Amino acid sequence: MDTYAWMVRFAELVSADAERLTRLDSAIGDGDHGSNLDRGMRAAAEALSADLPPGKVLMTAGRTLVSKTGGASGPLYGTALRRAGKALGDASEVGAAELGAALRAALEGVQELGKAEEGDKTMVDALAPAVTAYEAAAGEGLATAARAALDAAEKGAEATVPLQARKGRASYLGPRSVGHQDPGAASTVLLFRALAETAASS
Amino acid sequence: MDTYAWMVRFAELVSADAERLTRLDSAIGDGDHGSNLDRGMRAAAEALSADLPPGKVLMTAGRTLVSKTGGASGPLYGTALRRAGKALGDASEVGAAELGAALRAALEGVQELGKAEEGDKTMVDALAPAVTAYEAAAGEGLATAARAALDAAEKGAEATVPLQARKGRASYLGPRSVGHQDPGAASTVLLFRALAETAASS
Amino acid sequence: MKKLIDAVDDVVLDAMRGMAAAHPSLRVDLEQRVIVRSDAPRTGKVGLVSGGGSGHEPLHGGFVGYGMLDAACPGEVFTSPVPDQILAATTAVSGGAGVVHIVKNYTGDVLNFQMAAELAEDEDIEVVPVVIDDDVAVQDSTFTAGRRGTGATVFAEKIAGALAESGGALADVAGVAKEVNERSRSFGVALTACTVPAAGRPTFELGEDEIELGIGIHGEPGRERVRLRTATEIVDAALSAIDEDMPLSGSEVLVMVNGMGGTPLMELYGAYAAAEKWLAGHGATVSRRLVGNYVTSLEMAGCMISVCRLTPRLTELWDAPVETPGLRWGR
Amino acid sequence: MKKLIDAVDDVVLDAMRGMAAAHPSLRVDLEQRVIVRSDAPRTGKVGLVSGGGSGHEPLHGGFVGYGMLDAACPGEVFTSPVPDQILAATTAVSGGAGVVHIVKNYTGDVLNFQMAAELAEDEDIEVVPVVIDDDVAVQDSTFTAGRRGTGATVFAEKIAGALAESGGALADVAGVAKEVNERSRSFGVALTACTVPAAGRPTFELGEDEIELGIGIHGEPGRERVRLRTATEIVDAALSAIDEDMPLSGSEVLVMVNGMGGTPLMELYGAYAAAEKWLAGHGATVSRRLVGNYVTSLEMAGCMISVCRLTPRLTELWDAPVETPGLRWGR
Ligand SMILES: Nc1ncnc2c1ncn2[C@@H]1O[C@H](COP(=O)(O)OP(=O)(O)O)[C@@H](O)[C@H]1O
Ligand SMILES: Nc1ncnc2c1ncn2[C@@H]1O[C@H](COP(=O)(O)OP(=O)(O)O)[C@@H](O)[C@H]1O
Ligand SMILES: [Mg+2]
Ligand SMILES: [Mg+2]
Ligand SMILES: [Mg+2]
Ligand SMILES: [Mg+2]
Repeated sequence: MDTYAWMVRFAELVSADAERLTRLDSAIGDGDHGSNLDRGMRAAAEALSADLPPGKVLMTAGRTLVSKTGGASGPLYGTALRRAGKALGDASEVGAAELGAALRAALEGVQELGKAEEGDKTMVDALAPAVTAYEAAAGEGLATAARAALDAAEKGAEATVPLQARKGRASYLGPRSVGHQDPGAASTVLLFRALAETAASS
Repeated sequence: MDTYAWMVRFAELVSADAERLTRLDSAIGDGDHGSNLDRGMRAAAEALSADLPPGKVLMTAGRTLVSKTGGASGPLYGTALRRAGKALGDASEVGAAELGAALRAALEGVQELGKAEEGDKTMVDALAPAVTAYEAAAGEGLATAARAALDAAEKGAEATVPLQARKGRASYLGPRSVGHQDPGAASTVLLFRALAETAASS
Repeated sequence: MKKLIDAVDDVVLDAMRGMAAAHPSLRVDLEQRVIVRSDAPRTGKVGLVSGGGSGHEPLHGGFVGYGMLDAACPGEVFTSPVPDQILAATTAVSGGAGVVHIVKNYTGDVLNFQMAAELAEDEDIEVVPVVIDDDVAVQDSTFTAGRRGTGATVFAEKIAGALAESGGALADVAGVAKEVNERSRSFGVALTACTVPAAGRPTFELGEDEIELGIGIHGEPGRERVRLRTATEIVDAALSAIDEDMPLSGSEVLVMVNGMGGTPLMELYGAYAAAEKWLAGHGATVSRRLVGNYVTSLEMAGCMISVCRLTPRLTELWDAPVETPGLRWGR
Repeated sequence: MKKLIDAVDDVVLDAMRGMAAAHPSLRVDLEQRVIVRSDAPRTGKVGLVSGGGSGHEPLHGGFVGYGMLDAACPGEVFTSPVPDQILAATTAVSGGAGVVHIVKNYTGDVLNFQMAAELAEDEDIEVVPVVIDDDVAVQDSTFTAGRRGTGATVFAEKIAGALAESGGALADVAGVAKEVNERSRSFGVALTACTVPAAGRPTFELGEDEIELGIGIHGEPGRERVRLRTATEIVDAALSAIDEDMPLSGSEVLVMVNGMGGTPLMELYGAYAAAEKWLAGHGATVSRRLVGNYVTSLEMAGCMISVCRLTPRLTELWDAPVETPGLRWGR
């Protein structure tokens, strides 16, 4: 698994979709999720280099996100990637199983920090089912597992629409948060789309 | 000439047309001429009573305008009416000739205070030709003279449209004041419409 | 029209009620419509009175207090006050040493203050009017009403107020206000129009990519409508117009980047950065500054830049203590 | 989108440049993105740091100075600052007696300040965070993110700043900030939305006769959309919500009628008159007040009312001298 290509592709997808993410955030938040994550991932992509070990790539991306993003998504995405990178350790090769453990660590990091459960209408609603789906398919290889994770993330993000938010800025809207997709869940789909594309092409 | 009926009618016409006057003032001024004059003439009408001598009616209306209107139109209309009232003195009856002298005094008061000449795109552009037309027709009686004054005021007001303002707030616009009717000239037409109607019905 | 008001006809009075409640140190007379320092009149002190239409807050009521105005008389929105009001303010602050009227150069203001001054003289109060006409956007000529009074009013009120506070004589207080006016210029830019409550609709319509250059402070359109441009370009337009009229190179200046009411402070600071850069690049030294909403046009978006060429004496008077709702330092 | 800016990406930095130029008494570090009192750090003084998204000016940078904050770290517009910034501010003001972080309760702010506090502790700086959550519009529950931090932030920064200035210990400074938060409530109303520069369009659309009740300070929609109503009715909605949550009868209170950025001061004073009347009618005594733009949401029109139930000690600390760009008295 080429984590460098994954991160670069994620940065590209965020950039291309920044406006949509911001629009989602305008509806139930403060209209900055797209520009936040775009700013953070641009900086991360710049800070990375292809010759870093895979775990180091994710850790660097995570640290850069924490330093450059701000908002809720900066610490949350940053922690997710740092934890994932930490889980990969110094290994120079990353197989399907290792990546599964890394994704699980990412989810745990996000939940430890943000205290969100599934159903709270946050990125956890995309991340948690994606990690579970990945683990279930990990035996079939990285590309298949990543594809399964993407499908689950998409479904999870879609499923945030009817929910009432209990965490993050959207929670202030109470019942008015119902009927809109959570922006962080939407950007989490991009993380898995980048992963699936990278895994498929390698 | 029943100056009380004249003033009451003027107040009514201003009230009915206040929005139009304000709109004219929005185009080349600050959007308050209608509400200014309406506020002033409401107060004036309230301060008046039918049993005051004709000169006293105009003086009271003028003083009230000065006290209640504000803006450029308050002192200018106020002075016009006060001077007109003063010219009528204590007379209990006002004929065509006396009213002519009063109107002339009003014009002089406005020009003394505001220093505007004809062609400066102000109320003087309606008032001056109206007074002249009135004087020319005064021999034919009050109703006819008042009608002539109204016609001249209307033409004068219409003729302010192509002018560039040299006095008042519209002068700050320079060439951009061209193409709009002067609000003070428009309200002066109402003064003479009220006069013509009052003179015709008596 | 969306406003935080009760009734269109009561906006000025309601605001005065709020001033009265919020600032116990002011005497607010709702009947006479004047806002007066609680320690007025002070025997032997030259009184300083200003006033004008409402909708420019904190000007003028917010500048009543120690070291600045003794009284203000707010007219209806964008409408000059009436002579009775101005007379009441003048009488209230007259301590026997005369009263200076700071008048912004608009026909209505000039005429109403003139009438009030005549009435005051009937009551043996000596009044000296100082007319502020700092707006370089207006082409001046002896055949016209001349330039408008805008941002420099704040400078004149502060500096003349300091001199009056320290015991300056009538002629000197009026003189320094005139000096400030002569050494000051302003230029304003609107990004949006504003709505006079009684009118109910904006005084002009601007497209999404249009701005007005050379506006006054009454929501009136400016000299020229141009395409939206950057803050740096807007600042350049304003300062170039000022500099052309009153060369700034070699001067120590007081600069105000004034918000018209609807522009965030964050943007005003950005514009201020551009202004300071422009001035440095044109040989002027900024030694004093104000950034914020001081002379507003209701909720209009945009800014006005005012520059005063300082002298050591003007600087000293500017620095003197002031304690008003809108301006406060040194005390 | 019409803004007085150069480039969307530079608004925060340009505003900081303006702050640096306009306020020589502040140390503005563009690299680290912090605004620090020029006399920091002072040995033995507890440091007071706050920060949050930009677009709320004068909060927080405008409250750095004598008797209030020691440093502020402005994030991008409506985006919390990053841990590096907060750490830089914390280090810059650390005089050995510990540092208090005033944090508005938003997930982003809380997480970033938490990370910064951990980093600061690695450098042996003791940090005590105080989270402000005064907004009664948000239904609180243990399963949600809780209430937002809004207007009471100004109260906490002023009062804790006064105690820190007078030599208060770390626990006491944090304690009084918490006490202010517990005794304060806020409720906001929007007449218009605002536009985040990077987003380029308003965060929500409101009809000509609609307003949003229960908004926060980030341009987000509120709890409820209702028909436009009078200032008195809006004030009643806000104060009733506050009173229901924290009964005001019998209390001496500090009241702020805060403009969201695009509402004229004249209207805020009118709303203040209504607020003082409401409070008097409900048995509360207003003893201190603020009327103006203190915690803004860019150019949003509307207001937020904040009330703090005072104690003699809080009143004394509120009255203590303060000298910052945004708040100044007694010095
Ligand atoms: N406590 C939390 N746990 C997990 N995710 C969260 C939490 N709070 C917020 N988020 C995510 O962060 C997203 C918003 O990110 P962003 O807009 O960048 O930050 P902010 O809310 O500070 O403006 C939300 O859509 C949500 O998915
Ligand atoms: N110097 C002047 N001489 C005569 N009329 C004037 C003069 N200045 C202004 N006016 C008249 O006053 C009118 C504007 O009145 P108004 O809108 O009530 O006052 P303001 O200009 O103070 O807002 C103008 O349309 C013009 O007719
Ligand atoms: Mg957001
Ligand atoms: Mg007018
Ligand atoms: Mg007017
Ligand atoms: Mg945000």
